[in-house]
Amino acid sequence: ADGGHGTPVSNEELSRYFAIQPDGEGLPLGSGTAKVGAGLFAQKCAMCHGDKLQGVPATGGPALIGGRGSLSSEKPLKTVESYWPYTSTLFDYVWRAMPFTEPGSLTPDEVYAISAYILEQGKIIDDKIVLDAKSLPKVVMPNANGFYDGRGSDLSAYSGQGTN
Amino acid sequence: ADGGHGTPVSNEELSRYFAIQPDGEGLPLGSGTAKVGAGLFAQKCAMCHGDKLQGVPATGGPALIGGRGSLSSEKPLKTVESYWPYTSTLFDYVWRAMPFTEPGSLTPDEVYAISAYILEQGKIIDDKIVLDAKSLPKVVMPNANGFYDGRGSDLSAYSGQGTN
Amino acid sequence: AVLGVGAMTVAARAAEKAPPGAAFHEVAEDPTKELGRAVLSDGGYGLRSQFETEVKTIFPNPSPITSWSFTPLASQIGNLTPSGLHFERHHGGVPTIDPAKHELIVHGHVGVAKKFTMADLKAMPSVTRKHFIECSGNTLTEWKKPTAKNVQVTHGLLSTSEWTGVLFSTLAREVGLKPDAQWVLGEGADAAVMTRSVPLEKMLTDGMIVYGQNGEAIRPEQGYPLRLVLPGYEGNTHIKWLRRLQVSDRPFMTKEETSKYTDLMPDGRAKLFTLQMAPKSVITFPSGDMMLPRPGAYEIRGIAWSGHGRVKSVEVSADGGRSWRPANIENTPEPMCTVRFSCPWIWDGAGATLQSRCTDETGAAQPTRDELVKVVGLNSVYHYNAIQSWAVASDGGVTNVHA
Amino acid sequence: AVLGVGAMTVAARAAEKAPPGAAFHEVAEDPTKELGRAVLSDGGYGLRSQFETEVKTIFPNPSPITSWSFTPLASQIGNLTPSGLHFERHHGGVPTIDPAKHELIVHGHVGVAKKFTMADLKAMPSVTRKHFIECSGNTLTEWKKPTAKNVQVTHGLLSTSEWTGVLFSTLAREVGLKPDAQWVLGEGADAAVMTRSVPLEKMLTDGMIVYGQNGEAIRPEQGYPLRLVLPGYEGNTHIKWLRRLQVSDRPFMTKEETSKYTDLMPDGRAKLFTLQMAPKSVITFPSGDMMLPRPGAYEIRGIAWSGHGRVKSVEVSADGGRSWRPANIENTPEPMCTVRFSCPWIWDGAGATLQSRCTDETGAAQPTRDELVKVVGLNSVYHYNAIQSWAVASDGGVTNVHA
Ligand code: HEC
Ligand code: HEC
Ligand SMILES: [Ca+2]
Ligand SMILES: [Ca+2]
Ligand SMILES: [Ca+2]
Ligand SMILES: [Ca+2]
Ligand SMILES: [Ca+2]
Ligand SMILES: [Ca+2]
Ligand SMILES: [Co+2]
Ligand SMILES: [Co+2]
Repeated sequence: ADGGHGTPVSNEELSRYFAIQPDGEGLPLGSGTAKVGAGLFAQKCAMCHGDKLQGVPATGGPALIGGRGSLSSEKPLKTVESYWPYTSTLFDYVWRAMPFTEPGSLTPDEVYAISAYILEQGKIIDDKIVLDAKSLPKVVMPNANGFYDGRGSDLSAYSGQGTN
Repeated sequence: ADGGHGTPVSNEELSRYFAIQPDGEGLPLGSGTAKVGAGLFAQKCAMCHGDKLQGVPATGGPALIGGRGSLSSEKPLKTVESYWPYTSTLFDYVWRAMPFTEPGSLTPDEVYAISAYILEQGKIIDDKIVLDAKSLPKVVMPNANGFYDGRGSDLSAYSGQGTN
Repeated sequence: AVLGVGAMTVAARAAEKAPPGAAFHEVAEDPTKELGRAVLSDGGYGLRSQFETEVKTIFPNPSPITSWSFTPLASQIGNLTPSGLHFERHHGGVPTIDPAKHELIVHGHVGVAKKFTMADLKAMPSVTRKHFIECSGNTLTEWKKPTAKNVQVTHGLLSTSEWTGVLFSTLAREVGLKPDAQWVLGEGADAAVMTRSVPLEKMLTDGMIVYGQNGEAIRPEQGYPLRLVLPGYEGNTHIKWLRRLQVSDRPFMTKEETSKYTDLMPDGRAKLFTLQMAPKSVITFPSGDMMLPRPGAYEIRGIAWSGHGRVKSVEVSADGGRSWRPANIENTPEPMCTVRFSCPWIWDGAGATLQSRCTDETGAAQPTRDELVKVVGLNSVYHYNAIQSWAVASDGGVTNVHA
Repeated sequence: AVLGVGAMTVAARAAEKAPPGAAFHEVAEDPTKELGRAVLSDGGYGLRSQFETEVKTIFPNPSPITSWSFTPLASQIGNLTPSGLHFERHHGGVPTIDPAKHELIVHGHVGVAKKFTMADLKAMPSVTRKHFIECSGNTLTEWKKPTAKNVQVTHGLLSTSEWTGVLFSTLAREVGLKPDAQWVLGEGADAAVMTRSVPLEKMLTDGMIVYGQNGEAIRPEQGYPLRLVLPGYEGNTHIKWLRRLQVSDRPFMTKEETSKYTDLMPDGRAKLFTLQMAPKSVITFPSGDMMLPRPGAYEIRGIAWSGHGRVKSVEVSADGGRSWRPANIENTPEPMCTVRFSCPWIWDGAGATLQSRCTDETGAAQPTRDELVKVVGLNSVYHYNAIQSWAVASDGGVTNVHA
């Protein structure tokens, strides 16, 4: 099968990369609490996402909480709290891309703590929970059952035979 | 047939353009001799084509005479004298494109005179001939019969079915 | 006579007087009487004419680092998008990547994890194919009411290029896929470290790792030096600045496939992985913000495309969809590629509503807005592919309407 | 700290440090940890990467105003030529023409002589087609002995674009052709006032008056704002800066179709109007001036084309033409358009001679040099389409040879 192209890559090299899955595969060692996260969030995130996590439109930083129950309304508000199905996504995204102007600068402990704070502010976990590779994937998000696979969904209303 | 696009153009507008055919169609009024042409050539052409019409390689100006009988040799020299089949081409080209740095600057009289000079230097006409719209197309070039239509020429040596 | 102008190069001064992508040159009174510019006076890489001024325009997002720009479709000639006018969507800006240091890692549920340099990839068997890329957010302003003024903003998140690169199936042979492999994560080397999960079946069917665009290296905005191209899939999945492919038995549920690029239905539930772009078309002439000078004969022109395959037919209506005429398709349809269409039209000077609709080779057809909204509601955000209507008023002005 | 640098724009300074067609940007240590450039920081018309350095090169003609430049085929990716790298041949330089003032006049043996503005032409029915343009002087240095060092110089008077414009047959309907019409003269608006006579049959079959190239207005070097495109015909006939078409009952015998672009045969007579470009192909990798780093697996790559129609097949030889293997054609063949081909090859480290040959859909095949010379001799100058040979030496060096 091998056509002789490319070079085998070591596990050590691979350890520089991550992509975290809903069951927690890929989560790093470390832990954090909402309490620690509150301070970090105020310092590193609030300028763009607001001290109440309500978003700061002028910076492009969206609201991270709110909007529960709004999804079938005329004005759905999609936030981590109201919309996101998995906690793994929160950890993965904050670790890879936030703070916006300092991407990739947070330690795993910081990401666990900030994630705990956002989930706590969204009334998804209480402030006693210590988030780590074990506990994080166990947190069930409010909208966990709000998604289904859209591939093959029926568009026959307009004679579409392709799937979308 | 007319789809309503474009604007009819008047004969006056068309008179700004020319393209001269071997039978002389398209030639302007005017006339000139080799004698007059000699002076003009020295002044306007010789710096690039040489005072003996031998060409000045450094300027890119090719030789305009010479090379008769060389066409089937290993080193053919293609010039107005040796190669060009029609005098109309000489008039047309000099009028539209020469002198290289002052294209379109010559009057018909000047072009008749310069053409007469080049043809005279190439021993195609003698210095008594006055070139004008009548006489110019009557001058028979040495290589007038040296050309044939290459369309459809046989390339079957390499199984070419297309014409070239 | 500006202070310090002496330090500017000729090229720099020429650029100041010309639109982006052009250099300024004096116009001769009669170009047949003055010599023109020498060969290679452009330095060996030519520019567009100083008389061509169209540019991409930016969406007024708060941060221009995470924003998008629109291809000027109204002035596009032909079927390809000039590389300099390809629409953009970046989430962390355009990185500047040295190709000599860039590598693509392929790992996860594979036999042997490997990395590939640019030289490795260029040495592998390649393919060259023309495909459109459309952001699934294209036309998102038009769900509830006609909003954008012109076709650059209604439909300009669409561009077409010739792409050259290595099929994922070729790469897969190099690493070997585990029997349980089902999904592949693509990851970018930009500040957003962009990630999307792609069904392995798509990757093996026609997924391409491209390094070429329109005959040269892909442009920085399009992922230089390496981009994932997934013909017919929504643009966000075509990971730019591609550095990593992780094979897995399940999708990763990244932010861009959960929080974003999911389609909210009226019942409050949302569809994940709506990946294929449906059949769509738009009239680019006449279109919003234009003014027809007078009644008479016009050539209606536009673009049609489908993420399912080749465009099969395009029809045009001048009466808001009551009657339809077949349009002429101006270039050979290719799979998951745009076509240019045209249709002669005599404008009698009365109000008219122009529409186009297309059908692809799978039989899928572009819906009316009513048909689309009936199926997916008004909050889907993505995948708006309804028939676009342009109203021509009796004064010749053209505006965006819902008909 | 250069004096006066303050007067330079950011764009100007960026241009100074980058190759033509690019702007310089600092390379981040880790592009995932620094924000990249904002959308539209390019002014709305993007440039190529600063790491891409290939340029057209000029032939050392005494005057750069009447000279030609070669497309860098060795680094071309895919099948299209980037517009900025399209080969050039000008006889009086590149004029700068204001499209608002440019007109095309069609007259002579017609019913009604007419002129067309750019707006008139753009309002007419159009077509979009991909075609190569090849100068019939391409490869002229190779008749007697291998001369040019690399493929840019041996074959670089060849480029491929998507062209958009009006068919001549459409224009002909507007003016009406006289029954005796047989030839059409095209005339340019440059300082050479370039003219060529074209058989009416060709003009009516697929002659195009083009204003579009690769999705935007044609580039100044390619005839902005208007060019004649005659698919498969020698490049000189594709009159640039086209301003006039004169219909006639006979050819005009202009300088470019008598003194030049006639093919001198061994008997001293010459062929006029050798207009169609014959089947031709060339290996671009490995090619002259390259160095293979080590024995092993390589992907031989090249380009094939024919002025008669679609390329049907390409074969590759690694032993100087003794044995041939079919090459893979990487893109869909179109009429009078290039294709990219490739063929895997294991170099064992011994000397090898690489060749390619192609056949088109009319059955015409590319000849060996011996076959070609047997038919046309050595003084034809134009239309050298023989099989090209590249010798790979045991040290990996690649050179131009006659095999
Ligand atoms: C300088 C502004 C800025 C700062 C500081 C910042 N963000 Fe953001 N954040 C943004 C922007 C802009 C986006 C949208 C990015 C995009 O285009 O996808 C975003 C997106 C997000 C999202 C995704 C929201 C959604 O619904 O998709 C999360 C979660 C988030 N940020 C968390 C954080 C956290 C946690 C921090 C601090 C550690 C932080 N951000 C710091 C600007 C900022
Ligand atoms: C500044 C240089 C220069 C001057 C002055 C000049 N020429 Fe030329 N001439 C050239 C060049 C260069 C060419 C080749 C042009 C091309 O690329 O086709 C040329 C080509 C020609 C040719 C075509 C030769 C052939 O065999 O194809 C003729 C005839 C000619 N010139 C005549 C003239 C005449 C007559 C004058 C003066 C009235 C003149 N030239 C002045 C440079 C010059
Ligand atoms: Ca002048
Ligand atoms: Ca334009
Ligand atoms: Ca896994
Ligand atoms: Ca940083
Ligand atoms: Ca390159
Ligand atoms: Ca006539
Ligand atoms: Co989608
Ligand atoms: Co020829």
